Amino acid sequence: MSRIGRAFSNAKAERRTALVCYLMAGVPSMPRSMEMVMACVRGGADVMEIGVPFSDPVADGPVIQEASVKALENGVTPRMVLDLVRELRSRTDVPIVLMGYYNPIFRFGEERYVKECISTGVDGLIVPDLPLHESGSLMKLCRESGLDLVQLSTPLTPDQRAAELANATSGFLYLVTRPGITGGDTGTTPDMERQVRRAHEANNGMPVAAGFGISTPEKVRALRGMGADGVIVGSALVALTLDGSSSADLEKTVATLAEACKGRTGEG
Amino acid sequence: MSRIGRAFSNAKAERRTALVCYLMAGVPSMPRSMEMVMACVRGGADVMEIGVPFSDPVADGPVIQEASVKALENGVTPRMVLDLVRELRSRTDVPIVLMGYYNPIFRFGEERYVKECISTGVDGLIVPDLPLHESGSLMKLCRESGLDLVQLSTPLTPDQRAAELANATSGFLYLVTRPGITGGDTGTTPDMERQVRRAHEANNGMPVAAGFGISTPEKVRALRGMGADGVIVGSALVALTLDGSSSADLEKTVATLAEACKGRTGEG
Amino acid sequence: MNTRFGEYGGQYVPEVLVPALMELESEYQRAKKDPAFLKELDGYNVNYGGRETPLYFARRLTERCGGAKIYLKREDLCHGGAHKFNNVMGQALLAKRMGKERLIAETGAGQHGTATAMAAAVLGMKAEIYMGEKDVARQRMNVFRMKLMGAKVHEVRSGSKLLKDAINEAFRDWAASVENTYYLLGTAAGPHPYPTMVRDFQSIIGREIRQQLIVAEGRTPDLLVACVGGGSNAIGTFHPFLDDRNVRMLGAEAAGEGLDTEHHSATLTVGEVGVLQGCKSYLLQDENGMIKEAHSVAPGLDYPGVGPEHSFLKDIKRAEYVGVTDKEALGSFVLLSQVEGIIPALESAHAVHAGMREAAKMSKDQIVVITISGRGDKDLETVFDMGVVQ
Amino acid sequence: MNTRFGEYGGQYVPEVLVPALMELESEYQRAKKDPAFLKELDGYNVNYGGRETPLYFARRLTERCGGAKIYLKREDLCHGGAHKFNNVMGQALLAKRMGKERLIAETGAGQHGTATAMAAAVLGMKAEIYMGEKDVARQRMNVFRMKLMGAKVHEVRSGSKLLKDAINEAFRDWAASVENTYYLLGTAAGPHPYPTMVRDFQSIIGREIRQQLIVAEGRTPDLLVACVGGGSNAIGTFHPFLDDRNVRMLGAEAAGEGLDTEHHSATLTVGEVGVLQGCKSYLLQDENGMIKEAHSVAPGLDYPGVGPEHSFLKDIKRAEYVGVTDKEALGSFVLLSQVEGIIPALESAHAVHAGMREAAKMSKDQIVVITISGRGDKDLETVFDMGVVQ
Ligand SMILES: Cc1ncc(COP(=O)(O)O)c(C=O)c1O
Ligand SMILES: Cc1ncc(COP(=O)(O)O)c(C=O)c1O
Repeated sequence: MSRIGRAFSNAKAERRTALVCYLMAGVPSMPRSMEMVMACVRGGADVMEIGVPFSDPVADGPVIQEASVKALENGVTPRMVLDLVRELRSRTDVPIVLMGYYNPIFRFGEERYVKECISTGVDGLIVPDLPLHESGSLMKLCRESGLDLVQLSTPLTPDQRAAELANATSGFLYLVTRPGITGGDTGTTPDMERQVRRAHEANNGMPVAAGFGISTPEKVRALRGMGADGVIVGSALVALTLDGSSSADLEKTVATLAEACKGRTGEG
Repeated sequence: MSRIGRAFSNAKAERRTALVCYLMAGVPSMPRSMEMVMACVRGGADVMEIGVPFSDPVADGPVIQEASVKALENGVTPRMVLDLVRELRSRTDVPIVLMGYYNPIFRFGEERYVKECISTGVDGLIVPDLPLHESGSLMKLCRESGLDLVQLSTPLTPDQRAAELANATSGFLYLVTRPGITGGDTGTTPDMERQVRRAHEANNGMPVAAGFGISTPEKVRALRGMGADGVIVGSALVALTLDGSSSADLEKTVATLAEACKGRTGEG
Repeated sequence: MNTRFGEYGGQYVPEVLVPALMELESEYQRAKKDPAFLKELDGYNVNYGGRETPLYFARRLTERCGGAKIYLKREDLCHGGAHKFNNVMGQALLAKRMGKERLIAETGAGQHGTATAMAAAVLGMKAEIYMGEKDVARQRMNVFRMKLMGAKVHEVRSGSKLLKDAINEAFRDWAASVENTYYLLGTAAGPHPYPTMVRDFQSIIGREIRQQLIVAEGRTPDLLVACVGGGSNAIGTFHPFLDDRNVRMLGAEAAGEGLDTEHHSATLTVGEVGVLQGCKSYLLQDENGMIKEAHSVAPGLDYPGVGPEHSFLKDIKRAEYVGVTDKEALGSFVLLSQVEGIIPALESAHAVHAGMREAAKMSKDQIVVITISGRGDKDLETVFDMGVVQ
Repeated sequence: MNTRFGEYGGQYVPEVLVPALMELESEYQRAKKDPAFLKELDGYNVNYGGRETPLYFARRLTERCGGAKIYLKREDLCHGGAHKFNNVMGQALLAKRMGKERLIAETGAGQHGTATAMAAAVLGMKAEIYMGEKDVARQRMNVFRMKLMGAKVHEVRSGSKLLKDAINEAFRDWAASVENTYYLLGTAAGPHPYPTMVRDFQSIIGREIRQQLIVAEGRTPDLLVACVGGGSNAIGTFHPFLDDRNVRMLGAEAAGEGLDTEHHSATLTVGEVGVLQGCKSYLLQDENGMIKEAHSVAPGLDYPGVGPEHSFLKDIKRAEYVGVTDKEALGSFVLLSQVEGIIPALESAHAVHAGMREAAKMSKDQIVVITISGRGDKDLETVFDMGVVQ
């Protein structure tokens, strides 16, 4: 089982919903990235998702777009993100997933990218513009080297394809809470429960983590109540790295969310 | 013989070229019009041509256009021009030709217009946008009441039509020195001689007066040399009524031109 | 050739132009019977001008009016963006045939000037365009189009500094240059033979309507509607149907700020007979026969005269003419844009308004054809500045 | 349906859009075999759009070049003023068939946005257009045209605030609205099935060229030339001739201020393979795979990607691609205006330059067809401000 898989099963064993925290590498600055990631870890993140900035983040809402721009202005490259992971590895064992668009990977070279991921200590990849049917070669490389390639499933995904995605993903299945892009406010769809169920039915061993627009403990609890094995919090945390908040503020926010991951379910 | 005819034959008897002077009625102002006309008469004009202003003087160059605008701004109407003639008649016997476009005549009513012309003492009409083949009804009315309707002939007029014009005109034939509009500087065409000749050949009794762009004694002498029975000076005189010159200045200019009408021919 | 339509028309021009008009008349008479000329013109119409233009059934506009079926004759799709093309191409080829190397033309909105510049360019001739100073200022882009195509633009500062004065200036130029110059008049007015010749060249509009409607509906229309500035697109639309007594005809004039104001161009509706720029026709004039300034939000309708054949058709009641105000025209400008995705020229918007008003009163099995004389791109700035949208 | 052209193309989109693309693909497959759909589209093409557009023999341009005969395919005469019409009408009818009531589209110069607004108006649908803030500022009149026809225009303030960013924003809208919204992409790029579908709708250009040239010359052309932004007018011109091995094809890209500068849009000539906005193709990108800003005086060529089929045609050497600089394009913009009275779009002026250069090298019995993708009225302000004329 991969480090990611273990993080989910540990959480489950502790009757917690796993907390996946997203930050953009190099925001507010490359030196402070490390501090921000560590704040999340101290706050209780089970998995860290680290964004690799791209010029055209088509699946992202305003907050993560702004973070991308900031990161690129700070000169962040895929290479530098890998170096950041290498450094993190000297401080934490938390599973690390790189979230980044396909072109920089393609440009880096899929094979070289996967190799570097492994060697720096990356555990998994999320490539938001690489749907299952386009991910053949990258998936093969990931499988061969033990890197998790996380697939996304959405409320619009037909049942059969949802099952395929649940089976094809590794690490966990990323359940998108609603049609749209990252960030913003989601009234979590009641349909979510059905989505979690169909994913579990298709691949019972695979953890299911819900993301997009999850910003408050209430929403975390709601998703917990719907049976999600994990929740992914992105824009809400990235916003703190953009608005001048300290790493202590970030840690506190993460801690509150982490608390919600253990609490009674069904509220909010 | 009409008053106009007599003016030409008197001049001929005196071995002079008849001098036809054009002024725009109501320029520089209605009251001063009289004074300006009388200056021309004193300077030696054999025939006075008085312009009736029109909003769209399509056959006229910049100077007469400006004079039209000025006259209209001064509120001059065809009625007022007729009244001016009536007043003039108490002071001079000089033949008076009204030069004006067709629409105001049409609007006034051809019949009424001709009647008023006769009763106020007008001797002839020039209607620059009423060519022979459109002047049927007006010509009939003029003939019936003894008003001269002057036709124009140009260097582009074919021989046959030139002959028709020479025969159809009354008072005199207006020979246009060159294709174009009034005013400006004309190098008098050598062709002028031929034009005068063909007019005389067609209608030997009819005086031929040349006009358009005649502004200097030299040009007058040149035309005299080509056999013209009269010369028509327009823009050069109108310009003086626009530029603030006094009636004395105008009289002096006319006198110089009148002098040229008697001089030796062939110069300039 | 008959120089008049009833009492209207004629050749009220300075003598110096008479020989040129006679030459033009006889050359035109020959050309219009010369298969080579007609074939060449047809070639340019089809391959260069984009004819035939569609006769488009405006389904949504029809539903909106709830009466007769409305078809739109799409002269807006002609090369250059207006029906002006039809006339210009015909006359320019005639000029070429006559051996003239220089074209002069007047323009108000700049549409006819642009079309003339275009024809001069494609035939390798020189073009000089007269345009009132006020029009130059408000039609900056059309001035640039003309210059871009190599034409020279003369700003006319005389008179009201508008279309009428540009025509005067063009006549003055022509009087001096008539031996090597062709005056390419832009509408079915002016001295004979222009009204007849321009009407003939524009009659391709009505001839196409007839054929296209036969194909689409198997019959002739019940009503033809077109806007009337000088009257060329309207007469081109109407003329081929004059003998069809069951086809009604409606010309839409610019009522500007209202027929009861001094600001309109409704020559036929409220003008009086007179003589201007070569022909006898209805005119806007004062009691002394001085020509009045015309007004319309549509620069192409901004003319105090009208083609003589319309005066005749009005008198014999073969066609009707109505005024459409600036405001009504602006309303149909926006409406046609939103309902059919066709932005009409402001001129054509007058016809749209009049046509819709009639269609609404007619039954569903009747057919109205409205000629869209040009596209509205040239008017966007005007309409934009008026704050009509947003 | 094959989603790729060689290695290029594909469907690189967020998972949420995958079902919609699959639905689109199957609906399109059905529609293109449905005679009722094809008839309806043909009806709009002919009666509303003004097709077919002429294939015009440019006599004076040919003489000027002194080589091959040059024909111009006149997409500038399409309703709206550009070839964009062909694609928009096809997709809008498809959207209607799919029961979508809302169209969204990106636009750069505003041409595709205008065409989309127009199609939405005539079909009674809603349109919302995404346009970069910088483009909104420099294409004021096209923004007004869209609003006039009832479309909503969203100013995009993200990224470079240009076309590419408008596309991103349209994708973001679509991801959230995909159930009731149709994304009407404006060029032969993006995820499958857009490149194939847009190419099919634009292929009417090449099909007409083939037929018209058979009539005019009894044969196929020796060379086809078209400008390449996203590549839709070029692929529409080329595609029907791909199997005619004796027909050469040349795409003109924007070399902007020069291929040796950072300011150009010559994706195929100097770009490198990558993945952007749904497809794999040549791109302008830096060594880290970040997309670069494109530059061209022609706003419609100002795109750092290109349709995948062109990447394929380049690799297999079936078509050639050359860069034409801003300056060269401006030169042919003026030249074509003056020699043929046709003011081309600045985009099309790139093709004119490339086509003339080739024609000059060819023999007099050879034939070059240049596609004039649109008219230049939209560019007058730009060219005017540059002081190119006078
Ligand atoms: C688009 C358009 N329609 C109509 C007119 C009016 O002219 P006419 O009445 O001669 O058709 C003009 C004149 O410029 C015009 O540009
Ligand atoms: C007139 C014109 N030509 C060409 C293009 C380039 O697009 P494409 O390469 O898809 O034909 C555009 C795009 O806006 C355009 O407006």
